[in-house]
Amino acid sequence: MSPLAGHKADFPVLARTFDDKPLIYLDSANTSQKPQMVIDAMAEYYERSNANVHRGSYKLAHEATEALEGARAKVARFINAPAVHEVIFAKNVTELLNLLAQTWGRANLGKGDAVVLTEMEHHANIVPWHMLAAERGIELRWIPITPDGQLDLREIDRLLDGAKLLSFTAMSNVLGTITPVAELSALAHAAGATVIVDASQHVPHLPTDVQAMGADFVAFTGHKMLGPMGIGALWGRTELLEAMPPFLGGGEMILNVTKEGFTTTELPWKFEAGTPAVDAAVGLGAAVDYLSAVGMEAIREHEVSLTGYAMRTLTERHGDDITIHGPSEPASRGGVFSFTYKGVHPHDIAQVLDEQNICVRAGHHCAKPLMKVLGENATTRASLYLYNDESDIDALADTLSAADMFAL
Amino acid sequence: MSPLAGHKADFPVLARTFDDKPLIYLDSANTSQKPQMVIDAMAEYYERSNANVHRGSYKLAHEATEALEGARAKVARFINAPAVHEVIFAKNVTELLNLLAQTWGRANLGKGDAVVLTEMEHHANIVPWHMLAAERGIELRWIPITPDGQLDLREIDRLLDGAKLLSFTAMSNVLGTITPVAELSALAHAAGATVIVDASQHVPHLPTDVQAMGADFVAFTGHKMLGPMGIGALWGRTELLEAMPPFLGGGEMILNVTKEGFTTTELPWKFEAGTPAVDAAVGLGAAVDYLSAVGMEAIREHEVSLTGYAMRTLTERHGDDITIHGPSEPASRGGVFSFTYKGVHPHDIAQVLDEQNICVRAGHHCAKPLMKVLGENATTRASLYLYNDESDIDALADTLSAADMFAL
Amino acid sequence: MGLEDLYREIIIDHYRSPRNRGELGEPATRTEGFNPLCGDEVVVFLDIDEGGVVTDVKIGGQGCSISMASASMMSAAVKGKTIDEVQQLTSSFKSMMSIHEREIGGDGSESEADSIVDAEFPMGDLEAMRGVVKFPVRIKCATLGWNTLLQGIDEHPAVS
Amino acid sequence: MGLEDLYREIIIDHYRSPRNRGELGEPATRTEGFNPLCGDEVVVFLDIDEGGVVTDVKIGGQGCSISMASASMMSAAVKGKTIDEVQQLTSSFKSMMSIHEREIGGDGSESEADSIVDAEFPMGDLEAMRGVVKFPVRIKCATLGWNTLLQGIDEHPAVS
Ligand SMILES: Cc1ncc(COP(=O)(O)O)c(C=O)c1O
Ligand SMILES: Cc1ncc(COP(=O)(O)O)c(C=O)c1O
Repeated sequence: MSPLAGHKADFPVLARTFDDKPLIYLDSANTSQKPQMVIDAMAEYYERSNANVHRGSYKLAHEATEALEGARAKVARFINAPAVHEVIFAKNVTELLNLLAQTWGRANLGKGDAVVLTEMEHHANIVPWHMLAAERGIELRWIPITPDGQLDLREIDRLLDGAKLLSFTAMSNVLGTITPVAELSALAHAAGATVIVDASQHVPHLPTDVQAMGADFVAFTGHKMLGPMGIGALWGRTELLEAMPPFLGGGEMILNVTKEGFTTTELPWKFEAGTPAVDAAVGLGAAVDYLSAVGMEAIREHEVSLTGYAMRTLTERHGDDITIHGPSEPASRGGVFSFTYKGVHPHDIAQVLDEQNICVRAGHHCAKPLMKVLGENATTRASLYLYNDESDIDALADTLSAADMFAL
Repeated sequence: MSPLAGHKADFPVLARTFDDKPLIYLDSANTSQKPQMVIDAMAEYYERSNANVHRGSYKLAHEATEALEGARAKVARFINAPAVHEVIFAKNVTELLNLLAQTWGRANLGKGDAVVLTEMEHHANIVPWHMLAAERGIELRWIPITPDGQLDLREIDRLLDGAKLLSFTAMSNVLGTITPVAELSALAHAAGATVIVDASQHVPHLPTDVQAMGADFVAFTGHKMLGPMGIGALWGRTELLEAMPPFLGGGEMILNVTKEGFTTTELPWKFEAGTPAVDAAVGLGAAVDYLSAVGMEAIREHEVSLTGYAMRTLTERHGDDITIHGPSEPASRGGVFSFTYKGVHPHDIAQVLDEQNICVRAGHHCAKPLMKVLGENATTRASLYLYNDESDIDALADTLSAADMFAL
Repeated sequence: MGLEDLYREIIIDHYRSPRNRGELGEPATRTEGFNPLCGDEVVVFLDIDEGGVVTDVKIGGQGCSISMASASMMSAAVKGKTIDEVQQLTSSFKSMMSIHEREIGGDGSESEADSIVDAEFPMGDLEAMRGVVKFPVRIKCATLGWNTLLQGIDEHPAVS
Repeated sequence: MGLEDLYREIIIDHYRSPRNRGELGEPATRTEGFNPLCGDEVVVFLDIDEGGVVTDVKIGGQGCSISMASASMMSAAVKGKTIDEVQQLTSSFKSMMSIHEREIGGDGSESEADSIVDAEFPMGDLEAMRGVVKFPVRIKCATLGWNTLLQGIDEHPAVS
């Protein structure tokens, strides 16, 4: 039995039944479920300490401010950030990648400048650059992928040559591929490019050390790491953050405002205009506590083992009828399986699985350029987290055959 | 006794004590407290229905999507929006005003174009326009205020002449002034200007009908109306929203993405990139339910009466030692009192009040240009909501004298 | 509710043997529709004569059983009809599908909302799609072809 | 903890009778500091001679009792000291204030964090400010003048 057995009970949604059958949640790459302690921490914030932050001059407001800044400190420790003020909160990683495009990007990229992405990016790390490209005339270059779903680095020197920025995912939300972040950061820096890492799928599942990653910015999103929706975090180097123009203007981010203009306040608040989601920060802090108590190494170990089990079971049971995209070696991937089965459309597969309360995602997973490269319109994706176990995989493997009615 | 007596018990924070003394919360213009039903609705969402929205093909994901879209429909009804898809969610009103500046503004404002604001705007409705002004060379014009804290409309024709946009607050967060929204919208439209209303202080306290307001965009923020932090709503006219370029790029807001470019999806999702804060939307929906059950007319009546009581009590008790800014007539203002007392600095006043657990705000209230007009560096601000009663005002009036030690 | 409500026999038949599958060359119009939620793509080729009659229609693209079957049934239903009739039929079909779609926005113009309520065009085989309403996530699949058709009509030179 | 911990007699005295209140003309530098949270503004005028000694300092601006008293005590403490001594004193003062400030960020450069721990400059009257630590929202008030002073030193032509 896995050392993580028993954790399922901490997640109230997982006790949900439909038609007296249990829920089998295999969609954590989309959003994770929340342990009761995260839900309770948020409720407790509102029941005891709610007030606006940084502005109040009374005890309750101080408690709320401590709750927000305490959560920031927890997140900073969790990713080994060198300084707490280098951690910036926003509503999700999408906002943070847009922030980078609109502040660092606008300040540093002009006509003809090259930005390097990979073919396995999520739309959140593509569309902001398309928008900037349309505005500024920058060029987008794409690191291709190998048939095994790895980044194909054979042409990396040419791609990075003269590039101003490399922005890429630390783990594909479609293929599960774990990319060589430190290596790519070093190559990009050697070529004079700045480095952004979309760690949305990395931080929830693997120990993350932003210093070891060697990048300049690392962004991720709370709801995929047991935290609530409505919060994401960006780590960035002080020098770069200080040199960047502000993103959204308003309260909290100013030092002074007159009818003629304004000046910005210090980090991290310079990038946090308006009332922040203190409850969501508190929830993210609690999620980080939970993950740390279980241990990121243990979580990774559990997922590698379950990933191996899943790949073995699905292939043993369905042989050539199933194709699982992405790296074949569990140690070089996360617990995310995009597959095709007997040519059946993913939406129909998902429907027959849902009939047995098995939750998977069908579609392009916000990675349409990757779908095109894979030659698929859509895939079915099952994805794991610490609360999954072998029985969940067995249910998936068993139920898949019900999709045979759609085989053409 | 007020017809609203008893509602205090619905708000768990208000039962909090420090040193066995009760909490007296007079900072609702900053953020409101939450009724238990709002807190519970959010917890229940995570305990029962959490999933990512719009993307999932299983029952749980459908429940989550219904929760989000159901909340949108509630908000639309609450403000009498003509169509649900005209309601756009973001993290707070600050983000929404920036959205308008960066989408409608960038598409419609160029060098030399004039934007009209008022001297009583919150920084959230100033800084985004300063940022655009710096980028585009637009001109900002300011509607001045009268000594009684009303908008001074004597020069309004001149100010609107040739202006492209009027953006103003429906109720001042410092003075409590309720502005003539419908009248100003009509004047602006007659002058050919588009109209944005910052209704952050209006929607929580007065019945709001966006159609009667006659503006083109109306934005407000959830945490001031009994809802959670991390959500705000914008209503806008379909034609304008459709003509606007997108704001943030990423998942949810696209129709198609290729390596070459992207196309946007339909309203309202076009403006909602990334995973939304479904829990916060659910909380806002519950807040709207709560407010509707109490009745916005009843809330307004309660606040007018309590505002009258507060102004009478404070002046009777402290005479010339106290100056309350803003309109003297309770019917033309909300329950927000910025005052100065014996020349004592607001921070010291707030400190002695906090000693008795009375929560007020001291500072510039994110309205520094207004502070300058008032000739103050800062004020002390007490603000009311449906859960306040006369005893809260009495405590404030009683305790104020403790600040006498700072009178110079 | 069981899957048999969704996957009625006639739907599976249209899915397995799609009608009017293929392409049309000039002067036919070609219109692409996307379901942003699941990646389905439908392509509608449309020939309309000067009298406003849909003389030919072909369907391309890839999608799930519901989107493909719905587009196939649609192609069979609209061929030979006038634009007016097609528009009424579309309204009726959406009305059958779309209490939910209207509520959460849809394309949501008010006049359309009215016409949804009024229209009641005979549905024939299309009736088989009624079960989709019980599976709200699939409504977008069922209406994809129809929305693409409407767009194609709008863009057709014989119309504008 | 009671208000008497915060509002020590000597603090109230500096608040009521601020030392070195006023302005200095050229060649003195003039530096403005804002507390974005409550609107306090402190202006520090600074004269530094060629030997790096603070020969004169004056304080302007408006603020609460804590920010004004702290700036007043600061002005008395730094006059006649060398820049080095002033920087050490500032570190000591911040160290007295700022366990909290460091944790939530502050200006947070790592070298500064070290120096905070090391520095232990004699505080004299400034000791009276120690009670502010128990009122974390007021720490920013207490340090406003000091941060403005540091900035003024940085900008002073005798230094750069
Ligand atoms: C009138 C007004 N506008 C805008 C805001 C900003 O709201 P938020 O911080 O939720 O974006 C506030 C409150 O702080 C306000 O009172
Ligand atoms: C790799 C990756 N990047 C970005 C995102 C976008 O996250 P969010 O929707 O929380 O902004 C996701 C998840 O959807 C993801 O998997």
